Order: sequence, then structure tokens, then C-alpha cells
Amino acid sequence: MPVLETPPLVHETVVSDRREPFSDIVIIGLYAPKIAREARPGQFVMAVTPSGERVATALGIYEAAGDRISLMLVVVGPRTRELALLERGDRLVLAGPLGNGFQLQALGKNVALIAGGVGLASLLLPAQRLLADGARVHLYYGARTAGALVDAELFEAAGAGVSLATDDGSRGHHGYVTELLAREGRTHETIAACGPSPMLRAVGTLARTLGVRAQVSLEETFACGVGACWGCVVPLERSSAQAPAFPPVAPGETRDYVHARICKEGPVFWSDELRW
Amino acid sequence: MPVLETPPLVHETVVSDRREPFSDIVIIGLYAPKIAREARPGQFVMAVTPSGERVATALGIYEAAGDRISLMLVVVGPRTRELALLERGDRLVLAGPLGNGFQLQALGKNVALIAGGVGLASLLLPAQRLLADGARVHLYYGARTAGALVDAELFEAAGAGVSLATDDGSRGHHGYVTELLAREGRTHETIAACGPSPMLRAVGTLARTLGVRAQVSLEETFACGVGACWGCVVPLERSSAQAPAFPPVAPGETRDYVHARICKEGPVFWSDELRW
Amino acid sequence: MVTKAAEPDISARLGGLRLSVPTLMGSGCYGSGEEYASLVDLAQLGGVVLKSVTRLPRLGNDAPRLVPVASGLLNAIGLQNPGIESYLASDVAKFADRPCAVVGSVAGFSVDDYAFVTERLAARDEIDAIELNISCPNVGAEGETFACDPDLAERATRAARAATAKPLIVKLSPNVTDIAAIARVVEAAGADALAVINTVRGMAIDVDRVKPKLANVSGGLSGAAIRPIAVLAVWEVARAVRIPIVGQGGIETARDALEFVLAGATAVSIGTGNFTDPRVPLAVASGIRTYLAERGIATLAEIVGSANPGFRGAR
Amino acid sequence: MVTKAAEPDISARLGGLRLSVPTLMGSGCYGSGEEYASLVDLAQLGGVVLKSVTRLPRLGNDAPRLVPVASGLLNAIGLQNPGIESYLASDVAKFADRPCAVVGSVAGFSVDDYAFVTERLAARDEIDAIELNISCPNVGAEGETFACDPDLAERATRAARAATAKPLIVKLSPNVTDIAAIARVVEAAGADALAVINTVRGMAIDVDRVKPKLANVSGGLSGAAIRPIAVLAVWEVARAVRIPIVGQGGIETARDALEFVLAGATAVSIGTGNFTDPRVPLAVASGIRTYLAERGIATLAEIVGSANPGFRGAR
Ligand SMILES: Cc1cc2nc3c(=O)[nH]c(=O)nc-3n(C[C@H](O)[C@H](O)[C@H](O)COP(=O)(O)OP(=O)(O)OC[C@H]3O[C@@H](n4cnc5c(N)ncnc54)[C@H](O)[C@@H]3O)c2cc1C
Ligand SMILES: Cc1cc2nc3c(=O)[nH]c(=O)nc-3n(C[C@H](O)[C@H](O)[C@H](O)COP(=O)(O)OP(=O)(O)OC[C@H]3O[C@@H](n4cnc5c(N)ncnc54)[C@H](O)[C@@H]3O)c2cc1C
Ligand SMILES: Cc1cc2nc3c(=O)[nH]c(=O)nc-3n(C[C@H](O)[C@H](O)[C@H](O)COP(=O)(O)O)c2cc1C
Ligand SMILES: Cc1cc2nc3c(=O)[nH]c(=O)nc-3n(C[C@H](O)[C@H](O)[C@H](O)COP(=O)(O)O)c2cc1C
Ligand code: FES
Ligand code: FES
Repeated sequence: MPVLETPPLVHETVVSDRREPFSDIVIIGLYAPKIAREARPGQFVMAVTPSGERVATALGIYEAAGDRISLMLVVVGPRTRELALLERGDRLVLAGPLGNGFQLQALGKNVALIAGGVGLASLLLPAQRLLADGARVHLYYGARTAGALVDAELFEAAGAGVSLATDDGSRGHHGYVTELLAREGRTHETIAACGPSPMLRAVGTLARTLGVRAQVSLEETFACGVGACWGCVVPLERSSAQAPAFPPVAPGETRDYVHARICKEGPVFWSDELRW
Repeated sequence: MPVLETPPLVHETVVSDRREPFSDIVIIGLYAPKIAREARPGQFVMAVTPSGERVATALGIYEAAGDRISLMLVVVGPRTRELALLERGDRLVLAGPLGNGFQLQALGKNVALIAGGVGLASLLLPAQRLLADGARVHLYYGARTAGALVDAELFEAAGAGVSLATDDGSRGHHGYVTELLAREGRTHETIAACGPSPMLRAVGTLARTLGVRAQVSLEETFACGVGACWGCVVPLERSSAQAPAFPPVAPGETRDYVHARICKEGPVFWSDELRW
Repeated sequence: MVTKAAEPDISARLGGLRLSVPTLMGSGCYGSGEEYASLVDLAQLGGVVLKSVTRLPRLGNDAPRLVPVASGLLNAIGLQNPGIESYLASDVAKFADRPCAVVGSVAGFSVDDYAFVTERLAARDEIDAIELNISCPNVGAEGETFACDPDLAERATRAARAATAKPLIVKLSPNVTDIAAIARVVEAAGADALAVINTVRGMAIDVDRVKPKLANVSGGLSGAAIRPIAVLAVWEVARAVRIPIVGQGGIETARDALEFVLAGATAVSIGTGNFTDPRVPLAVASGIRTYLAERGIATLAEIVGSANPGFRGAR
Repeated sequence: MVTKAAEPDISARLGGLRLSVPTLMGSGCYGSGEEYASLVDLAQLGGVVLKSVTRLPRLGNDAPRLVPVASGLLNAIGLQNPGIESYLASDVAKFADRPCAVVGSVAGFSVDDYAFVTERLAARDEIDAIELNISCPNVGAEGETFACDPDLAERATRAARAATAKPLIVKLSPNVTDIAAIARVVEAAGADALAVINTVRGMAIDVDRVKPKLANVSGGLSGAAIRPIAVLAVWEVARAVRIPIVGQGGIETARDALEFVLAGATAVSIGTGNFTDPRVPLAVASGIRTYLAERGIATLAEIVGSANPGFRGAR
């Protein structure tokens, strides 16, 4: 096949390194200078399945420094399984960086980060940037078991405090990570969170209880990743600054929210504006 | 998933070695003691696609010695592409050995082997056995280009003579491998051949011209590989010893052949009994 | 935590046919069982649906008959079979020693064919039940017409019903706009159960040789590719009829099979899955047991249709 | 040996619509083009079929709307769109600067809807042609009914035809027994071209949560999984009508696209393929050029339908 011109946000990257800190958790480093340069904290890429035939996979940009980025994968299905097999020297096509990241300014100077499982991947760049900008940052990190709590030390190295929780009690708090914060009370100005939907809903409730605002980064199934297919929507208050103008209210429509595209208007939203 | 009892002809094998003598030609060695012990020359295995979802792939048993067998793959589509990625230590489920191999007795004591491309894979064991039984064996081996003529030395090491041909003339005879034999005239008692269908048809014509009989091993798409689906048929003379009794002639049926299953009645047939 | 109670009961009833394991092997995919005996312990299967048999012998379509496609397989066998007389004379006796249920499959080109072959085949003790294949897409327009036309579907079913008292499973085609409508008339005509679905019509073209890959031009698409189509068909049929459903189309894992069960299938059938890996039926059965055990559910029957609020069937 | 002649001409004509490259981007998959502008040079596309628009605004189905399945995707967007008035007021003007053809897509729930929206949309200069989506499976039974019923298909087409003189492409559904029959009435009703096929109805069930994965329960299956179904649909339609066909369903490579062309499609449409890799449309166009060049064929039009002996269309 003839070589195709590569448009601005499509990149042919090469795997530079790979580690597997726990079973089914794989971190692949990639030589991807443009993405490394341009990524804003909380943005993601769409990774093209090497064997084709499957829809590309949305992955948070985990690390970005120099010419290298990394992606953190948890193997849950066929696409992550295939991506997890990539080895040093293999090629990977990425589209990105895409989406709006966290609104770091609005998070203020004393931020609780809450990560559930692989949600951690979208929080390292925000942590580093917040800390570099002089904020205090504490990571609350939950996973099913001790071994799955990977890389907390990268956050410590950047200067964040870290508290851990596991579902099975094998390390840190025995239970949900949100319980840790609930117990502490209001010790942070804002929250930034990423993880599975049930956790993010709990974060929303917690934030309301504590009287702080939370930005949550959603992980849903994407198809296009660029706002073209309207497949990745989440119900959002019509009054949200992120609410798309589209569509206007139809006669007879009883639903009083709009559908925002997670990939385009998000993936980060203010939890108190979500209607889920 | 609980471990399943493995029935007699289903084997969980492990890749012991791998080499890639030319681009898109991969030879994988497997620890598969039962198959190594039981394989008859010309038999095949069904290889389960590691990622699932695709029909298993029929592959000739290339080498078999001690606890090890090997398979020779030419990457032509998604399944061979995936199998070609297997590396040392990876697991591979194989069903086999399956099918009837070559009728070595009937080949006599002076045999021309004709291999087209990856068809070579089904001819090494026959060559070794024939030579061990005191026959003279000469391999006529054709491929598109010099580099794709791999492993001829394994045949030489076993004691066979070797003549080569390439489509592009980069090594040996410039043209089809069957032309080599046609030029030599009737210097062998019988022929045993494996390769793509057009080549095997040419072998049939050649054999008729030379007045010798030929056993040809067919490479068609299989589904079950065990005779259950009737998907892999080839038209065969009703009078052939390999013709299945099934079905009897229907009233009004104008086709005067039967459909034999390549996987079950074959994969090796006498070329003068095929009606293709 | 896993409840370590008694093994869950995964048996299934299709009218008068009781399967100790809820897995049938799809017609045409498993021969008569013996072909797979060296790869699988047949006693661990619910049963085998035999290759469809017709009134007269059929040589079937010319080769090639198979094309692998994305997540699936196209086939156009064309009902190669020895015809009912030769089948009764030479083959049927061999089914007596199968350690699982044996379901005969009947195909035809007229209502009378269905009646005749059903009667002859069902009369044999070796046959536990009859599946009526009114939905074979690979024999010109003839075969499938029956499952795509409510009137023909009804008449074929009624004729077969009159021809035997053994459990009668009628196999439906997905190549219709409203499969539930066909299911209703087939139920009314006396079917004991429905097999949902047969293959979806499709084709592939060889762009190098500029001609269809199948000698028959078109064929039936099976395998994982059609699973979403099949699950929806079961879902819709389960809202329309009260008789049990045998769900099929792309089942390769226990989770796949459970999609069908939760949609409303009492049992499942595995065809192409055997070609991807002959251990699939065993993995499906053991995975279903595990699923039930982990949830403390005693019988598979309890969860039939439980994701489907409109499920009308008897569990 | 590769003939080093002039670049093959891969342009395509759909009635009065001329595409310099024979690739349209499937409705609903490519927004209005601008969403993909950072990933693909839009000037290298034949055109973009816009997201379907309806008379009134629609909020669409609740989430989740997407489920990845084997070699494909299930979607149930439910025609989220701003309604024709708001669309004309705020969106359409932006299409003027697209460097490729812009095809408006019209969906509806009544014959009158199709006429009204077609007239309003087609009146705008920014719109080069209209695609009539009479085959959306994700809006309850309503939408798809039109493409599954010859009478409704005919009336919707006739109404849209009367509403505009611009090229009119009518998009057919695979969820029928005989797509050629629908194609014939749509041709007779005045369509300039046919889009074959829309998505196939399907669903998936979450066995952990014991409920359908899509909020809408069922959705439309697209991607490589449906390619064999789509190629056969094009093959059959191409034997039934003389107007050009836009083939679609699972196109990811030039070879896939060529299957459709050889079956009888004048142009192709790429939807889900963009989700597997945004470079697919570029690879398809360049791969088609290579295929023609290697065979010394000067124009794509020459090979339209060339694997299909029953092809009746004009090349
Ligand atoms: C903005 C964004 C950022 C993301 N970042 C990351 C990231 O950095 N790293 C990461 O790993 N993921 C990330 N994700 C999630 C990732 O995109 C999805 O997990 C992806 O869809 C997985 O694809 P898959 O084919 O492997 O699994 P899929 O086929 O999509 O299936 C995965 C889901 O299906 C269900 N499922 C399927 N099979 C099974 C089974 N056998 N057992 C149990 N459940 C099953 C489960 O619900 C499971 O979560 C992100 C998503 C978004 C939207
Ligand atoms: C008894 C037997 C023994 C065999 N032994 C061997 C063996 O030892 N080694 C071996 O390698 N094979 C062997 N084969 C053949 C092997 O089983 C097939 O090649 C297999 O089907 C390939 O699967 P695939 O998914 O890679 O390709 P498939 O998807 O099956 O497609 C391969 C074929 O499709 C066409 N095709 C698909 N895509 C393209 C494309 N992009 N360009 C051109 N053509 C294309 C070609 O005709 C090609 O040959 C054997 C077959 C049989 C029956
Ligand atoms: C090679 C092959 C042959 C088949 N032959 C028959 C048949 O003779 N009669 C029948 O009713 N169904 C036949 N089928 C359909 C299967 O029984 C099954 O209904 C269908 O393939 C869907 O299930 P699957 O995806 O598990 O294969 C055949 C399918 C295949 C793949
Ligand atoms: C997410 C998604 C949204 C779609 N929306 C529409 C639509 O609004 N109107 C329409 O006519 N077709 C719509 N389709 C169908 C596609 O345009 C296309 O016909 C179909 O998906 C088959 O082609 P593909 O396999 O290349 O995607 C949609 C498909 C997808 C996957
Ligand atoms: S994934 Fe297409 S709009 Fe978000
Ligand atoms: S592959 Fe099934 S009979 Fe040969």
C-alpha cells in the first residue's frame, strides 16, 4: 500500500518500552513527539487496533515527557487484549490528543485526585501540572487488590500525598476510595476524578456532601472520538457551559437535559452538572 | 475458566522455537509429543486462532521428531498473520493429527516430490519416510522468488535430490516447477505433490503426459477438519477407492462425480481420480 | 464469594425432549457426532442435531463451499445428503449409541416433502426429536422461502406436526423483517420449540479473480459476526411465543450462550463455534455452571428470559 | 508488471452528482465533516453524507448508545439532531466551504416529513444532493418501516422526488427478505441512486447486569461483520435496477470497496471504517487506483458490476 500522508493529529508511533506491573495491567511507552508536546492534562488518544476490524480504543494519555508518551491499559476485552501484546519496536497508530482535559485553573490550589483502577492514567499529567503550578495535591487511589495499585510512587515523586484503598482490604483502606475522603471531611478545595462510572457517581455524591465541586473524567465506549457520531453522550444540565447548543428542545420533549458528547464536550465534566 | 479435560486429539502445545527464513514465511516449533509420535506423512492439524472468533486453520505437519513438531506458515490472511506472531513460550491449541496422509507404499521406489510454495510443508515427512524405506526421492521445488525457496537443505540432508524453480528466475529454473519435470521426461515412477490448486492441476496434466500416477495433497479452506460439515469437497470419480458412498445418485443428477471431503477422504488424492 | 452449594442444574426441556446439558450442536456443523468423537467427549454435549436430510439424495453445491470472513464463515453446502431412504438404511442405526440426544433435521422443497421425511425419520427409535429446517439459504430460492413466508411456514409445520408425535423444533430464518410474526404462526401450527436463527444470507467476491468466492454465489453467514442479530431475534421471538427457544448464531463462550438465555432461550445450539475451537461446547457448559454457582442460582431454567421484560415463555 | 500509464480515473456519477473520488462518508458517522478535519484531508474524500435531519429536533436515545461487538459496532443514536429549522439557520451555511461533495440526509416518520424536510434542505445551495434515510432501525418501529414496506418506500421516495430536482439517493434496509423488490419500486418512484445498505438490526446483553447493553435495547449493526450481507444486497439490487448504487457496510480496505464495485456499486460509502482507522477513506481511494493501474484499466466505471453476470446498470 502506498504511504499515506499523515494528517496533523494522526501519528504513526513506535513502542519504546513496556512494563506489566500487575497481571492484565500494561504500560506501553511510545515514541510520539507531537503528542508528547501537545497533550494537555486529561486528554486522550484513539488507538487503532493493530489487526484492524475493530473500532479504535480511547485511552488516556498517562505520561508525556520529551518525545515519549505512555498509555496504561487494563485488559478487559478484545481490543485492550490486543494492545497489551504490543512490544518494543511495534508500531501503533494514534489519533490525538483529543478532547478537553481538566480545567486546572478552576481546580484551585488544594486538590484531591480520586482514581479508580485505570482511571489513574488520566490523572498523572494533571497532578504534575497542578504541583508545578504550586497547588497541593493528594491522590486517593482505589483498586480491587493491592497488586492492582500500580505506580502510586510516580505521584509521590511529583510531590503528591497518596492514600490507598482496596476492595479486598489487602492494602490501605478496606473499601471504596471515596469512603477515605468522606471520613476526612472537607480537607480539599476541589476534586478531580477518573474511574468507572459507579465510582464517579459516588464522587458526585461525596462532593455534594462535602460542599466542594468535582471535575470527573468519564470512560465510556467511543466510536469516532471526535464528536462526529454522537455515540458517547452523557445527560448534562442545559445550563452547563459545556452543553452543546444541539438540539434545541423539541415540542413534547420531557427530558430536561441535553446530551453532551463525552469525547468532544468532555471527557471531563463538572459532576454537579451531570444528570446521570 | 475451569481446566477442561483434553480429549485424545486436542492438544495444548507450547511454542519451543520460531524462525522466519523469508518475509511472511514463519516456521514455528511446538512441544507436542503426542502429535510428533502419531503423525503420518501428509497429515495435518487444525490450529485454533489464539484470539478466538475465527475458524481454525488447517496446517500441514512439517517436521515431527522426538517431542517436537513444526508448522510452516505463509502469511496470506488474518489467521496466518496471527499465528505468525506466536513466540517461544506461547500456547497453541491444535487438533490432530487429522486426515489420511500419502499412500507411501503405492508411491514405489523412485518418487518425484513436487512442492509449490508452502506446499513444501506437507512433503518433508513423506520424503524422510520414503528415503528411510529405501526409495530414491527427488524434490522439485518452486516458489515466486529465490528467498521464498526455504529449507531445501532439509530435504538434501535427508538424502533427496533437489531442483529449484522460481517465477521470477532469481534462482533455478525460470518458470513453473512442473516444466522442470516435463523437460526431463519420465525419470520417476510416481509423483507426490502439494501446493496451490493451479499447480496441482498442472501436476495432473504432467502426470498424464508422462504416463505416471500422482498423489496430490489439496489445500482448500476447511471449517471442521474432521468430515462433519461437508464444506471442503472436491469432485472425485465415483469409482475412486476414496469416494464416499454418500450420497447415492439422485434421479436427474447430471453430475457424474461424487463430492469427497478433502479433510476426511483426503487431503491426498490420486490426481487421475479428481474431476476438477 | 462463591456459594459452594450443589452443582447447578443446567438441564433443559424442549417440549418432550430433555437435555442434561443445554447445548445442541448445530445441524450441518457436527455431522452425526461421530466425526467429532476423537476431539470431544460426546457424553458432555446436550445433543447433536444431525445434518439435514431431504427426500431425494443431493450431491450439493459445487466447490468452493466455504469462505472465512470477518468473525465468521460463509457456507453454501447445498444440503448434500444421501436422501431419506439411504439414510434410514445405512446411517440411522449408527445413532443408537450416541451418548447424548439425537435430533433429526428435515429439509424439503414442498410441504409434502416435510411431511414425508419427518414421518419416515421420526418413526425410528434412534431419533429423539425432529428439527424442521425451513430456513436453508443455500439451495436457490426454494428452501428458505418456507421460513420467509408465514403461510408456507405454517403449512410445513402443520404437515410435520401431523407426521410425528415426537418433539418438533422448527428452525427460523433471520432473513425476514418480522421474525416474531413467523414464530407465532409456527407455534400455532404445532411446533414444540423454535430454533432461532439459521444463517444470514451473504456473499464475498474474489477481487483478484473478479468472481464470487462461493461456487453458489451466495451462502449463509454464521459465527460471531451474526451474534447480535441472533440475540435480537431470540429476544423478539421470546416476547411473541410461549414455546421454548433454542438460541443460536455465533456462540463461542458461556457468556455468549448466556446472552441468548437471558434474552429468552431455553437451550442453545453451537455450530461455527466448533470450528473455531472444538472445546467450545464443553467450555460453554462449564461456564454456565460457574455463572449460576457464583450467583447462587440453582437451575438454568430460572434465568431464561430474565433480561427480557416482555418474555412470555414458560421457564 | 505495473502499467505506468495515466492515473486511473476513479470518479463516479450518481445521477447528477459527480464525485472525483468514489467514497462518501456514511451518514451519522462523519458529522458534517469538520469533526474529522483534524484527522483527514477532506479534499481527498468524495463527499460527506451529513447526519440525518428530521422535521423536529430530537434529543435521541439515552446512553449507552454504542456497543463494540465482534468485527463491528452496535449503535442506537436515535437520530439526535436539531430539527430542520435550526439546522438551516445555524448549520447549513458552514457546509459551503467543504472541499468535497455534501449530501444532506433526510429522515422522517411520515411521507409528509420526507417531502417537507427534503424540500427545505435541498433548496440550499450548500447541499449537492439528498440521501433519503428510510431505513433507520433505531427509532422504534417507525423509521425503518418505510424501507421494509414497498408501498411506504415508494410513497416516501415519490414525495421526496417531487420536492427537489437535485440528485436523490434512497437508502435501503437489509432487514427485508427481498431487497431487490424494494429497490425496484424506489427506482420507479424516481430515485437517482440507491444507498445499499443501512445497518442490520441487532442487540447485545450484559450478562453481569442482566440487561441489554444499549439503553434502546436494540440497535444497528455495522462494520466488517455485515460486509457479506451488504455485498450480497448490492449484488441483488444491481441485477434489479438501472440506477447507480452506493455500496456500504463494513468497508475498511480498497479490496473491501472493490467487492462492492465488482458486485455492482458505482461508488462506496464508509462509516464504521472511519472508527477503526481514520485513514481508511484515503487508503481505499489509493488502493482502488493501484488496483486499476496494475490491471491497466483506465476508469473505475469500467469494472462496476463486472463480477456480476446479471448486472443491469449503466456503468
Ligand atoms: C476518555 C477515555 C479514556 C480511557 N482511558 C483508558 C485508559 O487509559 N486505559 C484503559 O485501559 N482504558 C481506558 N478507557 C477505557 C477503554 O477505552 C475501554 O475499556 C475499551 O473499550 C476496552 O476495549 P476492549 O475491546 O478491550 O473491551 P470491550 O469489548 O469494549 O469490553 C469491555 C467491557 O465489556 C464488558 N466485558 C466484555 N467481556 C467481558 C468479560 N469476559 N468479562 C467481564 N466483562 C466483560 C465489560 O463491561 C468491560 O468493561 C478510556 C475510555 C475513555 C472514554
Ligand atoms: C490440508 C491443508 C494443509 C495446509 N497446510 C498449510 C501449511 O502448512 N502452511 C500454510 O501456511 N498454509 C497451509 N494451508 C493453507 C491454510 O490453511 C490457508 O492458507 C488458511 O486458510 C489461511 O488463513 P488466513 O486467515 O490467513 O487467510 P484467509 O482469510 O483464509 O485468506 C487467504 C486467501 O484469501 C485470499 N486473500 C485474502 N486476503 C487477501 C489479500 N489481501 N491479498 C490477496 N489475497 C487475499 C487469498 O486467496 C488467500 O490465499 C493448508 C490447507 C490445507 C487444507
Ligand atoms: C457449514 C454449515 C452447514 C450447515 N448446515 C445446516 C443444515 O444442513 N441444516 C440446518 O438447519 N442448518 C445448517 N447450518 C446452520 C447452523 O446449524 C446454525 O444454525 C447457524 O450456522 C448459526 O449458528 P452458528 O453461528 O453457531 O454456526 C449450517 C451451518 C454451517 C456453518
Ligand atoms: C454511529 C452510527 C450512526 C449512524 N447514523 C446514521 C444516520 O443518522 N442516518 C443514516 O442514514 N445512517 C446512519 N448510520 C448508518 C451508516 O451510515 C451506514 O449506512 C452503516 O453503518 C453501514 O456502513 P458501515 O459498516 O461502513 O458503517 C449510522 C451508523 C453508525 C455506526
Ligand atoms: S465517540 Fe463519536 S461523538 Fe463521541
Ligand atoms: S472441513 Fe468440514 S468436512 Fe472437511
